[in-house]
Amino acid sequence: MAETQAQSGRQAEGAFGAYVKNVRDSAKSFWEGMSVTLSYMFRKPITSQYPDRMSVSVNHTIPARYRGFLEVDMDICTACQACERACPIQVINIDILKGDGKLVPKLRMERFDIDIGKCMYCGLCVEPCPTGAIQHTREFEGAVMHFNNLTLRFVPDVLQPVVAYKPPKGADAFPRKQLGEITRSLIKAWDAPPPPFPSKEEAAKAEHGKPKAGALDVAAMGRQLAARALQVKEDKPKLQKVIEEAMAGTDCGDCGYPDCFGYSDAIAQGKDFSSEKCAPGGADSKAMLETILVTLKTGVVPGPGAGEVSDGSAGGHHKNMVSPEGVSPVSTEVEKPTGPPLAQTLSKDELYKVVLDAMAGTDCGDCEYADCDGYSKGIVYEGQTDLNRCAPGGEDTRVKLYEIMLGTKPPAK
Amino acid sequence: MQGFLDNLIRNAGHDPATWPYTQFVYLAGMAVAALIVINFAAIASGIFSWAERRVAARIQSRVGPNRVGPAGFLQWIADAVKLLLKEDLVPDEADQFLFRIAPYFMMVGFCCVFVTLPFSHSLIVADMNIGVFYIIAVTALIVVGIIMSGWSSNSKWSLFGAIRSAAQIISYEIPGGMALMIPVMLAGTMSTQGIIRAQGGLPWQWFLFDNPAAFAAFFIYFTSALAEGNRTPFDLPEAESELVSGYNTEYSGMRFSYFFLVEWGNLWVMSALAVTMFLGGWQIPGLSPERFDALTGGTAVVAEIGSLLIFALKTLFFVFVVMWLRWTLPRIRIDQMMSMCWKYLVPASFAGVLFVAVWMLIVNAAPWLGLAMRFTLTAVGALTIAMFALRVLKNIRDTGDKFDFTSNW
Amino acid sequence: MTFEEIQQRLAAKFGERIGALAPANKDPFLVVAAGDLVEICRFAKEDAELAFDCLMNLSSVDWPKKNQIEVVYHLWSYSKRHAFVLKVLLDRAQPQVASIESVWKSADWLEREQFDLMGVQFEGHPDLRRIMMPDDWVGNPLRKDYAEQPQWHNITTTRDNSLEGYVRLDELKKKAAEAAAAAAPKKEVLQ
Amino acid sequence: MSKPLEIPTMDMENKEVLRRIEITGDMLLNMGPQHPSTHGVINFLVQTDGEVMKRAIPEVGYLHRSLEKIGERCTYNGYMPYTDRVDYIAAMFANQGWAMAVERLLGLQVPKRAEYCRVIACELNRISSHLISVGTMAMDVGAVTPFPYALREREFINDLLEELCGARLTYNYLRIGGVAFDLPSGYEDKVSTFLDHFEKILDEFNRLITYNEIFIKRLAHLAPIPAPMAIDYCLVGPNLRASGVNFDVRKALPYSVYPEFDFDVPLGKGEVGTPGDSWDRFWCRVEEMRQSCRILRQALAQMPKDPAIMGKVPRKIKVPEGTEAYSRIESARGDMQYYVVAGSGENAHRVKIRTGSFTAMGIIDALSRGLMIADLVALIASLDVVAPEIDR
Repeated sequence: MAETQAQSGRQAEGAFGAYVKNVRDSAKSFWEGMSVTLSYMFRKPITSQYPDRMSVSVNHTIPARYRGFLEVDMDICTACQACERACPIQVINIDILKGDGKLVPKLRMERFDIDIGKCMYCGLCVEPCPTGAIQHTREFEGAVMHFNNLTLRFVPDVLQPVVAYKPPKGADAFPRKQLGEITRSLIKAWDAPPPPFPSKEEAAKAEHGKPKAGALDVAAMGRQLAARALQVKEDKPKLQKVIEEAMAGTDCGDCGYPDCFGYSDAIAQGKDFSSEKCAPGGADSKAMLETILVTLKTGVVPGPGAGEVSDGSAGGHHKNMVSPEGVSPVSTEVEKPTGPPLAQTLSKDELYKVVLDAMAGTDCGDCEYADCDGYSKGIVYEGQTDLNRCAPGGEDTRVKLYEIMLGTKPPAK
Repeated sequence: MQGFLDNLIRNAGHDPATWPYTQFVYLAGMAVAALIVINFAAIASGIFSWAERRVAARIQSRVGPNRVGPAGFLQWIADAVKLLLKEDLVPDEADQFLFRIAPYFMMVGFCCVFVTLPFSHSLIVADMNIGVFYIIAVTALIVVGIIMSGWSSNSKWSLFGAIRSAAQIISYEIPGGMALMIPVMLAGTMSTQGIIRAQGGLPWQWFLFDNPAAFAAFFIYFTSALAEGNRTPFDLPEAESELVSGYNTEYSGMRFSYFFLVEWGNLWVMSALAVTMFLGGWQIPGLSPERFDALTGGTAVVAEIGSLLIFALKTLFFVFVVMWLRWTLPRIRIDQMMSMCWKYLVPASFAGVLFVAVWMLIVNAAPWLGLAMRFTLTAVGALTIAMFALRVLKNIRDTGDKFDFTSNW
Repeated sequence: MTFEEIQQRLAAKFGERIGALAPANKDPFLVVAAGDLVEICRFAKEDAELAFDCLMNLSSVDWPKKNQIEVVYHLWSYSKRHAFVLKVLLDRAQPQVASIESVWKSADWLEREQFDLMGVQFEGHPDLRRIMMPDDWVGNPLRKDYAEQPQWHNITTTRDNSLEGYVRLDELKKKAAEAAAAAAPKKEVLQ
Repeated sequence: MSKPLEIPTMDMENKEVLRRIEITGDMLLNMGPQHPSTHGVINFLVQTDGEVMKRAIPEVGYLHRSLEKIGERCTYNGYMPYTDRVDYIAAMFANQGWAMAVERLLGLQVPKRAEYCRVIACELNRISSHLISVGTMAMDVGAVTPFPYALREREFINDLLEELCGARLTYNYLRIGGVAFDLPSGYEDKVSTFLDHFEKILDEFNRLITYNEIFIKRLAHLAPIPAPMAIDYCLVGPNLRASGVNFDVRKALPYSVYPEFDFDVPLGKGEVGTPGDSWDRFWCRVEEMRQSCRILRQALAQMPKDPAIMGKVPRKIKVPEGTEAYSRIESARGDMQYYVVAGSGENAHRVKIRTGSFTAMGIIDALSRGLMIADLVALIASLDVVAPEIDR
């Protein structure tokens, strides 16, 4: 062992030499060590005696950027749900009620809960918020009577939903309450026993998910907007306003454009054809935009035909966002346009975009092409006639492809 | 104490030798003395546990318990009451009988030592003429208690702790015992009071500075006393980082408080013995024992209290040193502990005894040499203490802190 | 030595069994047949020129679409200060490859981890058993089609979401409000 | 000095064999998973004959949260808080590893000031991580006081990092393409006052424990790892450099702005025992703290003025599927490596994090033959393994 080599080195000095050396080394190092520890007896201890014997109260010692409990100032919250999408562990839960903007306000928040017990204080939700409504306060004292109390409810009463804030154009500073005020008031409720939660069975009896009064009828509004868009087809700015009404109007920038105006203007100018880029709008704005696009192309507003798939409650409780896998669910499908198929009316590039848009977008390669891009190029440019190859898209894509390319219903599989 | 009881009986008008009930009086006297001594041991260990937590905290730059009572002084009462109220469970596979009786063995071993430990000029339970021998013999009982507790807890870790502690205490009794032979040889008697009387009040009259071997013997005794008390750097039996808490892991509640009491009480025993043997015990500087005996009335009481205070102060200083050592040094490994005992301490203590035997002959022949040695050794002692104090102040300044003993208690 | 030089040196030694260097867009890698992996690794280690004395990283990637599991070996040479990447493509149903624990000792634990999480069998491994999951765990977590078993020794692996209680509370409140509204009909006013 | 005993090796294929065979004379000890000195939840199946061990088989996986599977579900920026949890004592390095891997995927250029902020945060975090490792090693050997001293210094660093990025342990300070915040005002002189104070404390720490005779007796000649064995078992960081291998990723494969700083790499020389023993590993960490102070001073001095702290990053990061990236950084526990394969959507297809502690555990079984239990505790502490980093 390597150690014997050191050992033999010592033997050379002689056992007595090692004996004395050991004793001397021990004495010297004890002397050093003991003098250090005794010197600490005569110094001021560093610890401060939280919570009551502190020289200065603990809240002032915390730096400004400290990430404590979250706080949402509902007055400046635009209900764009950017924070909900940014949170890696889905701690923020927002329920939105849609309205048509006249009788009922366009966006109302029925529920804005943050499960502080599960939050990991990473700060990713604060960054995308356009108006800085959601911030980290410097509160950290989280002792609570019961785990379920740890949810901060920023919409106090579910019967009075909060109207979403419409930030004035170009405003960059937003009036907000004193940071920590709202959270401190909510924290006071933590010492109370949690509300008696009804058992799962009772809730089932309460007919979960019945459509609520005052909700928006997506299909009807879609047709209304499409008709108005047809009239102002040439006047681009007016057309842009109509298209923007179909969007959530939260300027959150998730569509890749700086704000809703940018996205709607791109559609109005014909530069962009996709209808599902408005994340906060979700399935509703996707359906309305599709109706408008189809109407602009065919020049005919689709009537409330028999084939309309009733989409159950619009804006009900289920998550109204596009499901995360990116595969668009079977959304409300407008009835078949009667005009000539888009294949004749659109240029090759526009048609390629619409065809690509109709596919599932999973690049799975089941259609023997490398990815969806290849398959749509094949259909548009290389005259590929087999429109049934998109397996993940399934029936939904098949119907669309036939309708776009041939304007007819696909033969029964 | 027996003389004291005899006077009592004579004042009451009986002759102790013939009076039939003297034995009962002796028994009552012993009971009272035992009560006093055990209570003193319990309270002392409680206070030392609080003191150790405060000293440890201050050394580690934190504050320590300061909420219960003034400066946290009543903390140990709170701990004791908590320990008494806690449920002391017995693991079901444990050896029931041995598990329950082990703490009492340790308690007996620990309390018997107080019989011959002096407290002041006349305050001693029984000044036996074989005092030192008795002390060394009785401490062996603690080992039995430890092994019993370790074995009966039926846990591998406790067994480790017990075997380690057995090896340690037994092997360190030999150098400890030999080191204590030196003051016995110098004083010519084994009775603790006698040894104190053989020294003087002033430092150069202590056995510590009597000759280099006695000086070394003090450190040898102190190291082996540390090992016998399972104190750092020898706290292998209850090494927190390896065996969680060694032999007393499975104990809780009242039984655990006995282990607790013995461990901290041992501090007093260790330091008191060191002070008695090497540092002149309760001797008041400038007052020789003979004149001390001759004192009567008020001055006797004052002198008595004085001697008590001096003894207590010296002992408390060494208690502080033991605590201070605990929070500075790491723990040595079991094989190093054994090699240190048998290769370093035992040979040194034997050599010391031979040296003192020769030294006493020389001093008889040339007494001035003895005096010269005493003065030089005292000077050396004083010099090291002064250098150490300067070194401590330098440490404080080195890291840019200030000398501050008063704030943030 | 750069990746190309290493590849040429291996090709010089092993002839046609060494394919071309497939350039991923950042670090090129060399796809090797599972059979002669150990031979190549031993040569890479012992050859004075290559001197790959350390298996830096051993990971596996699951491609359900290509029905393949790629086992990726990142080699590193402390003396020559150069790296290299070997890949072995295995069939997804029966991933089987020889263990290179005899060549580099660090492969011992890295292979055990891939066996545990991806289900790759390493023949010749001295102690091939699960490292992260309990010994009687079913399935390999890192596979794309992995479904977690609901409980293990009746300890449930899923926790119910504490928010559901609040959702049920809201619904009851809303139902009560609707019942009240239905009982006393009044015009719906825009807030 | 005790010479480790030559123990006849018993041929044991795996744990089940250990449990089933009737071990005559040897004791099967379960050290862990709740044990005060296994640095997190790790279990050691120790086969001992009295105090001397024949074999110590480590059992890990108690803290396995499958961070690699989570990597496949999160977006690239959303995964950043999870990388904090890979090694929460040196979280900044895990952030930097992940950020560099994704930046290699995207081929992104990080502005200079952001690189400087990253180096400052990382070096502060290296000091605090080494303080924990050095403090716990002293406590495992029995000296309790150095641990609170180390923690006290670490508190100052926690406060500095809390002021910089808002959290004390799991920072989530880095973003793909840059950093989340710039240095707060007056930050430079706060750090330099800390560094002046800290270097004096480091000398005092050395006087208290590093050169303490009992400490040296406990650690010198303990489990010396020769250089070829260290390389074969893929030890990294201070464990590798203590065995004399001069390899530090910051110097060998310079990344970020490290080439602009002048610092040297401490190597184990066997000052008090054989080269590569536990004492050398301890000493290497203490010296590295000193070097980190030097880097910090230079970084603060050469801080670029251009205020940009974030590169041009698309809002939704999408990378063509199948592209791979490999990043290596010098974490506090050595060469932490990320192997990222991009997925089709916004998240990665596969994330593999190779950490220093994982391979360090592999060597314990080979080293533990003939050691004592107290030595096993000291060996684990000297390898500075941390349970979350092993199990991920």
